Amino acid sequence: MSSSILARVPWQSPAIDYHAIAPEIVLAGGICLIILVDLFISESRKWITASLAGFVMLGALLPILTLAVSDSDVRTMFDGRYVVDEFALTLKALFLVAGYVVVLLSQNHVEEGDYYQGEYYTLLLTSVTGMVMMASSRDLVSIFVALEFLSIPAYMLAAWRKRDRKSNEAGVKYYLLGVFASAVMLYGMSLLYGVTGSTLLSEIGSRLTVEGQFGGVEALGITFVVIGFAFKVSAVPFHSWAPDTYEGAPIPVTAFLSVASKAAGFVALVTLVYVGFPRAQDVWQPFIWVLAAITMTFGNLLALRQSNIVRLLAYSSISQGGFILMPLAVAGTGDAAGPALQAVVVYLLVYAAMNLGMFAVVITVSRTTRSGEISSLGGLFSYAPALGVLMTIFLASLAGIPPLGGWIAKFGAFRAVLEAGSGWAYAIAVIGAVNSVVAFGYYGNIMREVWMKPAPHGETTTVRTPSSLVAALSITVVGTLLFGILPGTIMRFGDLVDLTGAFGG
Amino acid sequence: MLTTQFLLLGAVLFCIGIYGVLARKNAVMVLMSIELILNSVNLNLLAFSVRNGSVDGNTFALYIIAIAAAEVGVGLAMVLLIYRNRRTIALDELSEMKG
Amino acid sequence: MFAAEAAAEVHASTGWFLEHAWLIPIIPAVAFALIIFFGKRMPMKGSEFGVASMFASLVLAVGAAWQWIQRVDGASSVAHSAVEEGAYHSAPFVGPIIREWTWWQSGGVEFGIGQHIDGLALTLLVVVAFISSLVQVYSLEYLRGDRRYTHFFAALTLFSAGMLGMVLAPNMVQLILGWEIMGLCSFLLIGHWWEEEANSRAALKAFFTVRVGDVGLLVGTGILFFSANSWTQENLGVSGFNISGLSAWAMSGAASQSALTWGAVALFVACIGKSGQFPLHTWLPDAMAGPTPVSSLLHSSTMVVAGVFLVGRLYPVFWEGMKIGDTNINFIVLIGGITIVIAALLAFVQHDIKKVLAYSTVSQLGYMMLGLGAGAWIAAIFHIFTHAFFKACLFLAAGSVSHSGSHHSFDMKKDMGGLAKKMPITATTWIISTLALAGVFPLAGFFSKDEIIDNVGHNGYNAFMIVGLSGAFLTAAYMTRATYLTFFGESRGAAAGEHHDNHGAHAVHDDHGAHAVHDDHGAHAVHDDHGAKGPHESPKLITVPLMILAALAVVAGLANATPFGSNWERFKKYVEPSSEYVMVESASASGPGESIVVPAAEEGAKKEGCATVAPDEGMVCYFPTVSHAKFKWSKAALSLVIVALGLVSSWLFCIQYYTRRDRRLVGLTERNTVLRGGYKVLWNKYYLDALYETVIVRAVAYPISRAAYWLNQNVLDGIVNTVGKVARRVAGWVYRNIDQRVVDGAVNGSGAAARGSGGVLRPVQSGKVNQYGALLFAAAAIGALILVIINT
Amino acid sequence: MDVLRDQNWVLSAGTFLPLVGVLVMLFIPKAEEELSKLVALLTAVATLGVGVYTLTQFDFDQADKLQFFADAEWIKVISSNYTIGLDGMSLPLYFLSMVVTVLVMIYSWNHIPSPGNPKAFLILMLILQTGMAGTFVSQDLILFFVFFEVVLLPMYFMIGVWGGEQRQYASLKFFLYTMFGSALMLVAFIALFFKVRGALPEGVEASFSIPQLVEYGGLLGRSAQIWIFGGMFVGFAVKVPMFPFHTWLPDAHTQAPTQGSVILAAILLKLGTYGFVRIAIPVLPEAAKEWAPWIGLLAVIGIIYGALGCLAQTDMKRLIAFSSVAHMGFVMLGISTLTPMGFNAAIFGMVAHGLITGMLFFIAGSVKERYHTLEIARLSGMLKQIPKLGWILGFCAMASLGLPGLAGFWGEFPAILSAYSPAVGLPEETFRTFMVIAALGTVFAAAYLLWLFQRTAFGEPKPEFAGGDHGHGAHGDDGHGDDLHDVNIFEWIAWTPFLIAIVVFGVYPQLMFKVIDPAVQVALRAFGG
Repeated sequence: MSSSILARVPWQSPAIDYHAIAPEIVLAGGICLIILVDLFISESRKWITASLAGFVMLGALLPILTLAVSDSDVRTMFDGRYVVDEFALTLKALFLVAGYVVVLLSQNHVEEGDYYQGEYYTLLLTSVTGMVMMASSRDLVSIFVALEFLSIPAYMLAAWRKRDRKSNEAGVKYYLLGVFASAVMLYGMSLLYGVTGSTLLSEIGSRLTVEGQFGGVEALGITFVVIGFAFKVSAVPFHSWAPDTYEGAPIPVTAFLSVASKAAGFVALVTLVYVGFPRAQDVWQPFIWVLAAITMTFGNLLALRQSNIVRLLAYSSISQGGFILMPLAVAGTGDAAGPALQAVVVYLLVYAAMNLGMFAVVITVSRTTRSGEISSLGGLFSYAPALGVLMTIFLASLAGIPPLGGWIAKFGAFRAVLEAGSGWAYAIAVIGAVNSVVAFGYYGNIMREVWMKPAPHGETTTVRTPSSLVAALSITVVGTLLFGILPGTIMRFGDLVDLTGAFGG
Repeated sequence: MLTTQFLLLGAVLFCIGIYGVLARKNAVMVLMSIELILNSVNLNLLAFSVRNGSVDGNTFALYIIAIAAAEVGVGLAMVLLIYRNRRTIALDELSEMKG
Repeated sequence: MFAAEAAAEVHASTGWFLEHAWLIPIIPAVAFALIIFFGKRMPMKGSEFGVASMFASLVLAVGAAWQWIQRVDGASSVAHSAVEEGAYHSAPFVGPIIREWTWWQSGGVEFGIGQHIDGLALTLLVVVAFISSLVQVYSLEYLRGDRRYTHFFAALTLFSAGMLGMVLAPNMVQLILGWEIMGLCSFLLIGHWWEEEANSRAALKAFFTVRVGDVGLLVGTGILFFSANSWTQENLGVSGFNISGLSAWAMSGAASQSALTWGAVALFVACIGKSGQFPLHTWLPDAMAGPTPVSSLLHSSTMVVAGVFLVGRLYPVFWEGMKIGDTNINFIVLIGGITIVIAALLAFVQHDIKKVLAYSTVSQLGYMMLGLGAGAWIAAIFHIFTHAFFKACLFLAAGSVSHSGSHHSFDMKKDMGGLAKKMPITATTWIISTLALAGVFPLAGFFSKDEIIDNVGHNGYNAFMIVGLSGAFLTAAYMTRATYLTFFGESRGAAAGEHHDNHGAHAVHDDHGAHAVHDDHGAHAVHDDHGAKGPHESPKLITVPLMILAALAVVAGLANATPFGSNWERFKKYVEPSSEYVMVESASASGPGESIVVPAAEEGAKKEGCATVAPDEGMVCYFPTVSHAKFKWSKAALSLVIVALGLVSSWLFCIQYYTRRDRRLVGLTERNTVLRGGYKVLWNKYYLDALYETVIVRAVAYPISRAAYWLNQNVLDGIVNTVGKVARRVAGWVYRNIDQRVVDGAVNGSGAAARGSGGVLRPVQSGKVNQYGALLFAAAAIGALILVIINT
Repeated sequence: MDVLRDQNWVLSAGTFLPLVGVLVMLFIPKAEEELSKLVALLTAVATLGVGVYTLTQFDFDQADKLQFFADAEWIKVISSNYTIGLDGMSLPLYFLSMVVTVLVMIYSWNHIPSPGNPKAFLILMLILQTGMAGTFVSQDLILFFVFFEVVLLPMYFMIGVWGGEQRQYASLKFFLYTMFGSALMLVAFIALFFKVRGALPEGVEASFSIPQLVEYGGLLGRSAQIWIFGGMFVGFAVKVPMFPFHTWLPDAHTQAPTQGSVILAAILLKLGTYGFVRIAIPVLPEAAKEWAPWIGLLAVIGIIYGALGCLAQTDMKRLIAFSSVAHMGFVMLGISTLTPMGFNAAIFGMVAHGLITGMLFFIAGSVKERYHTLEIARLSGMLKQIPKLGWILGFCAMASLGLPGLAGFWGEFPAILSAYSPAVGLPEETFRTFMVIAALGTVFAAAYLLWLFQRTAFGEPKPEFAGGDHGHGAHGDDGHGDDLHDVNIFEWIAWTPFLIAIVVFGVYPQLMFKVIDPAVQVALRAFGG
């Protein structure tokens, strides 16, 4: 019988817009290239792979630019399962730049730890490829594929330091929980497919809740799917893997996970929410509301206790995730949809800049101090003023203090929420406001170490900053300042109209 | 129609899998349980695709099977890694980091 | 302004001095700046600026006064000079010379600065300028060799500037300005020798006490301004701060009684503080810690009368607010009466000659207040005039005694006595002034004080007439005692030429000598061997001012000698404002930047006095109709007898006690009991003798004086002193328990709470994969369950 | 809204010039201390030059209009523009901020607090200057907010790095307090924007521009206004600071280095009150009327409470800090009356308090430098050892307690007066009660200031410090090498302008009132001011 179904489907090969998928192609090519090169170069010249990876990332950026300037703004393939629009381009660019910065961060770290460089960068590129695909996916299948594509390499990267028990543990936890979550998500997807009869998000959107009535199965499916990505963005209570993994993984990988893969999760979430079930907001709005509230709160409270800088950043990134979720909690109510999407995109961009910058500083400093404890930052300003100021800038930005990038991100979030104007909206706005103050508790604590504490055991050797890290730092700091002082440069991204098929359109 | 029973079977498998993940300490067993969940998903998809009369479900199922294989590969590699470093694959001993 | 001139010419002459009276305070102000910046470099250490400026102001003031007299004469010659004796009279209206320039405006309100020249202002101007000049001359000698010679003259000059500025203030704001500047100078001058803890305390106390009263000034000004502003704006085109505007408003009947009453009360509180009235008088005696010239200028003759001046200046407000016209007791007379008696009684028990004078000053100020409160406006103002001369003279004499007679001591009992022979000039001037103060005919005091008492009775305040008379008796008595102790009897202590270094005042003064700037050392050496030479007459710089003042203490009274008929009542003629209705030009008369109220008097001016008939449209008046008692020798004789009684009895007692130490009378005191002591107050002098020695016995013997003294020391003084302590203690408590614990604790606490809950949450992060998974799925299941339920 | 647009570069120049200086200084090696001082000072002077130019070009006859008005696109998406302008209300504070910065720079020349590093210190000060100036000129809520926040970090570090023993606690407290306030304030701003946008007539494009919000803010419903005002109130009240949000102030002031305290007292506190007069009250008249009595109540509580706090202090600097609470109480009382008189008094009071209290903190710093302690109990006879400093202290104390003829009085007296008749619709009896209480507050002011002066300046020097002074202190020429030298040249240069200004504004307040008044009239149009 099933054979008869297959028989009934006429086969015609889909039209492929190569310009549209050029970035993915470049990345795929790059992956193969690196694998090949890695085979033939001697151990001493493995660093070539690093630069290759960097070039591949930048190379993939080129078609994105051409796409951005090209007149036809929306390109769809496989009857709407794979879409390249303004929104997708913005985030692809984000992933690529973030990936590039991570390469810069990794270079010395991986080199000195004589890890398997070629494989490392291969996996990194693969993961980035998955993200780039995620930005365009408009179909349950492609979303799932992209998700696994970016996750599986990430699992391995997390466990990269083979001899290090912590690293292993980090990998395993990340892996098991990740797989578990995606399994649950898949179950939800299957239910969704069952009730709507399609895996295409736009169709799901149009078939879900034909005038609002729907049964428990839909609710179950939606919830499970949302949970799958709530795990990716490490929203409380699906965050439990994040601190351990972040602490255990190599710091550059942590940076990558906390920025890129989190962003990917949000991209999927946004696509699902806006394209998949725009009319089912009764289900996901309250759910995301609760997630956002407890995420930012718990993240902050737990961060207050941390003494390890990386672990602290893990929790801080969790609470930041809560702030990114905040606008989505009202994304379904009237005029708020547009600003909410915009807020999320802007927040992702700014967050990438400042968080990567933060990690860059931490990596640079830890090269000298050889310690992850916050107290090891004592007196940084006195013996490395530049790094001290940079760290201050990133911290202040994370805390959302004008005129640094972070404030415009938070501002956008608040604006979106208040635009909705409902009681729940005001409630979460106030919760966010209070949290943004609490957050300064630990950011300010680090600043205090940097500025006001004496250097521990007279540690005043000047910190040597490798060129790659200098590059990374400059990129991120420029981004942070630029976004903050001239927010117009990014606020134009992520207008609702660019997200094809929103509201089942 | 039979699809309902298939769905019920899927649900049962799902629950068993969940139980396995939460209850078993042995990493390999946990992997197995996850496989159970994935297969319950496959069952669902196939049943639904029959009911909806569309091939999407089948395709989806194929993708899942393929990717699940890759996942398990990675998973087993990691379990081996753990085993090499600490001569055990009991998950409840993995608590280097907490708090 | 020229329009105004023209309007002014219509009925009354003006002149350069009148038009430019505002220069009078400017001159010392400039001098002050000069002293501050160049004083130390000048040959005479800056004192020359002060003296010169004061004389300049004096000249201007006298000139202005002269032109004012002409103005009044002119006006009255034009108008009917018929002044019917008795019940009430109404002199022709002579408009004050008001020149006001915009100082600043805020929210549509205009704050002006300028001059308001009339009889009252001129009286004070002349007095202040005159006394200041003399005192500064006196100080040249008295303060010679002092460490802060320049500072002293700077402050003294600034004080004069402030006082003069206040006196000719056309509006409340300028008045407050001068008022506060005086307070500042008083602070600086009392604390002039601030090395001594006591002096700085006294300075602080003085400023603080007065400041308490000033609350009333601010509040009262506010009340009056906002109540009167609209009326004055539309009728006179001036703001509600304008003094003549306020007067007219108060008399217009348009004012709300409550506003008037509260405003008047509030303002009077300020007067209580400034003029040392009961119960805020306690700062004045302590203020004697300052150098003697300061006491004689600020704390007797000029600054302390500022309160009296304010009442006189805004008299219509008080008249209406306190209903002076138709009651026989009110707030002002009550305070005045109490002050007279309490202060006089306290004067008996002082050892310090300056303290005696201080209490006497308080009591005399009480007389002035009593007069104003009872409607005896002119008498009270006249008393300011006369009192200034003899009281200043007394203080300067006391200073002269301590300077040359008692080696810088002010203790009558220890270091004085029998100085009359050694210091004839000082003694003479002192005695003259004493008699004047006591009110002996025909000296100045008689004409003013007797006039007050007379009018108080005449206006129906009979009870207070008694108070006034008894006050006269006490005054005579304690002044006699002071005189005797100082100049008669046998010489004691320093007066006898002994040189004892353990003396407080001496030590203080030497101290300054030691710290004197180098080039004063020579002068200082000269200065210091007075003690060695023993008592002698003071140098010219001191005696000349004394003689001038004494002379005035004799003749000043003739300026308003009621007994000799109305032609002698020049003071009344030239100073007392007319109470008749006048037509006012509207605000149209006010030129740019200046608003002038120029009443056109003659045509259509009514004969009836103000507040006796309802006003017509566009008519205002600036002064209530006060009735004047007709002078009767019988009444005068009575008070004279009382004064004589006081003098003689006190004198006899002094001889009894100080020359013949009558042992057997002492025995009497042991037998006396508390109860009997009460009514023997005025008669039993021997009883008094024994009680001088210790405070307690005296207190037992004199319940009144004891009560007064106790009240003074424990309650009032206590309050003023303890307010600070208590406040500090309360503050300490609040600060420790509320600020640092509660409010602050909330802040710190929240932080702790946050961290704590963070700790609570940590176990969630156990590090076990299965638990993580369980958490994950549990959350998922719960979430799903809830959503499924609510959505189906 | 009518504005004067000519020379619209002036304000931007005045605001951002310091940042140019910062950029230059970034390239100066840390060791070249003199050089960085010089550059910083030059920058500040140049900025002041621009300020003076602004002053000369300002059209005083149209002080009610926004002048040098510039309006550029900034964040189009959220319809927020780079809108700056200057009117009579902001001019005095704008200029004051520049003057204070220059003088503080001069003072810093030989008063860099430990642990040194003038480069960083001065850079922070320049950034502060930009933030302050920007706040006073910005005419767009978002821009205002940004500048309002910009001052936070520099002050945080200034206190935290160069401060006293408790500096870390104090700085964090300062930061958290202000941050908390401004977070709610931001929420209020955005809510205001949306509400107003809802109420706008056809064809008007919504924006964060303050003049526009002032024009249409009245359209909002009462409850909405009250809530939004509440948010702003917290934000501004913390900065002022009003009771009970004041507890950060004493710590911050006490721990901050002298320069920090001066800037804090002279300018930063004014940001809050300025927010009230510029934004909260004009935009939300209805709510202002509702809140006014409560603001007034808190104000008078602050007056008395601050005074009590002063009396309880044993530390000179802390006493001065607490006096700020009382003085800002007067300012807020004036504001709460919603009358032009009260507003004028308030703005005058801001400037006066800036000058006087700033000066007092300078003195406290110099005393600390000489005696190495600020314990009032240990200080005595200052007039004898360092007479000039002592008399300056006396002068400032007198000015601070509101002596007529000095600047302080014109902030206090009209504020008290205006409380007698508040704007129509406000409870008169209540405000008259406030008036009396406030008047009592002046007595307390006299009490604690004179008490301070008497205990520190009068009397004989304590033996521990009496060394090397034999009455020559009168000439300030004791060459005994101890720290007890009288006012030195840098202090003179830095202080003289303050002292002169205190006298000049005290003698001729019209100078400022004529600038403020027209603008205030406009701001209070909604109240029939």
